[in-house]
Amino acid sequence: MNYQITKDPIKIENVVQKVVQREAGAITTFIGTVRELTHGRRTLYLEYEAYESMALKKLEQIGKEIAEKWPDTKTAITHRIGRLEITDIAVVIAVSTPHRAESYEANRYAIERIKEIVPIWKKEHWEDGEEWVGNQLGTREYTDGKPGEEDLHD
Amino acid sequence: MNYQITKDPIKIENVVQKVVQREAGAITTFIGTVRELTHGRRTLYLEYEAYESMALKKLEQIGKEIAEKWPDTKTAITHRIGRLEITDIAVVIAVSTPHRAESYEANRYAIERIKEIVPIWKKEHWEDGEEWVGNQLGTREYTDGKPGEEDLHD
Amino acid sequence: MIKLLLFAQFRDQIGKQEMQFPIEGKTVKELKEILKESYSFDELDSVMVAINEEFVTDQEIIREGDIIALIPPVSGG
Amino acid sequence: MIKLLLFAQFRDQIGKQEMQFPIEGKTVKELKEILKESYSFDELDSVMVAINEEFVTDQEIIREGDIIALIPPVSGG
Repeated sequence: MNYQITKDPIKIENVVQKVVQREAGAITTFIGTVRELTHGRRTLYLEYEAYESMALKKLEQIGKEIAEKWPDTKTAITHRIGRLEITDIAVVIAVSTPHRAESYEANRYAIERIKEIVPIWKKEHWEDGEEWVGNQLGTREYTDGKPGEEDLHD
Repeated sequence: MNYQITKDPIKIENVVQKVVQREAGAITTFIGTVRELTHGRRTLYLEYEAYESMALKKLEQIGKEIAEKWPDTKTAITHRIGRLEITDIAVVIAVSTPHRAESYEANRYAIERIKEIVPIWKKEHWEDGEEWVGNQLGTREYTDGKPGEEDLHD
Repeated sequence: MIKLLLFAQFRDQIGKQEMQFPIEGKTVKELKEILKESYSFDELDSVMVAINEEFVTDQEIIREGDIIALIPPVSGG
Repeated sequence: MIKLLLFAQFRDQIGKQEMQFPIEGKTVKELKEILKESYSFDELDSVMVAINEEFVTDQEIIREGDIIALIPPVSGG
């Protein structure tokens, strides 16, 4: 149960608890919260939707990729769906590693991959409209239909 | 109260709560836990001690350094002292920024600086002895008596 | 028959979560063309397709019983 | 008189948290020499000194009322 999609508020401690190891001294978390202003436009609230069964598979895949790249790493990810208000937590990623440098790198890798391959979408609601947010990494096509690791970037 | 030295267990949510911003979508945390094995030697428990008033000043200084380097950043740090058991949380660093790349960088900066300039010490207790742990960044002298930012490294 | 799952803007546009199609034997590329013509789905170029919860290429051949999903650019996190 | 605060291995070695010294007017370097001779403090080369909660150099002159702290290599985090 290290990977979860939930409609309920996320408790950071619960996600962190899943990666605590006696052998690991460093845990990093990434906490994605709902921001009020994006490119100067005021968001009222967000709605997240997921293709749940596939999203879980993809989160697990990310965990496996991390374990291969950074041995002795443990990863846990919980993503919330449904309606979220400003400052609500949308996602918590926890990564534990024996050494801290790797923990930051592996955690960063996880959030970038989520934004690439996990079928979760958000709809922004503003005062004057609403819209499903497209690929925030910039518009581009996957020439073979699949996002690859080489697509990873800032 | 964004910077704290405490004898009590640290609640991650409390530290994160201090940096939540309506304008910031990314929060990273670093959670330092007590590791059982260090260089193959089994730790039974640790004792942390601080020069509290100065440690608080230095934590605040780190927060200011971060705010200068990465604008619109909020930082909170809580360090526990006293006796800690394996897997107990020794430190929680929370950093919020508008964009995630900076959040990882700023957070990493905080933990490196803590290991440089904050007067907190740990004593490792093993089955066959105990010892105050020296500079884990490697033995070196500060030629002018002060650790500078240029001393930052992995 | 195959089942086509719709999410986000596609679900909003069609007004339902899933559709049924008799398109066994066709490729994903052919499915996309059908969708463009019959349902005026735009932006299909930036859309990924998953069959049975795995991303596939346009060349993939659709089989009886497959569960297909249109995956518009994701925006989780 | 100035107050000298001891932490970690120095507190363990001397068995107390603080000491008093009549060393106004001397430099931090001179204080370190006194400590080496009179209390057989080793490893003072890798030790930083803080006066009134700020790190100072060996050249700093100690003033009446200063609170001095020996800061052995830190190991927080």
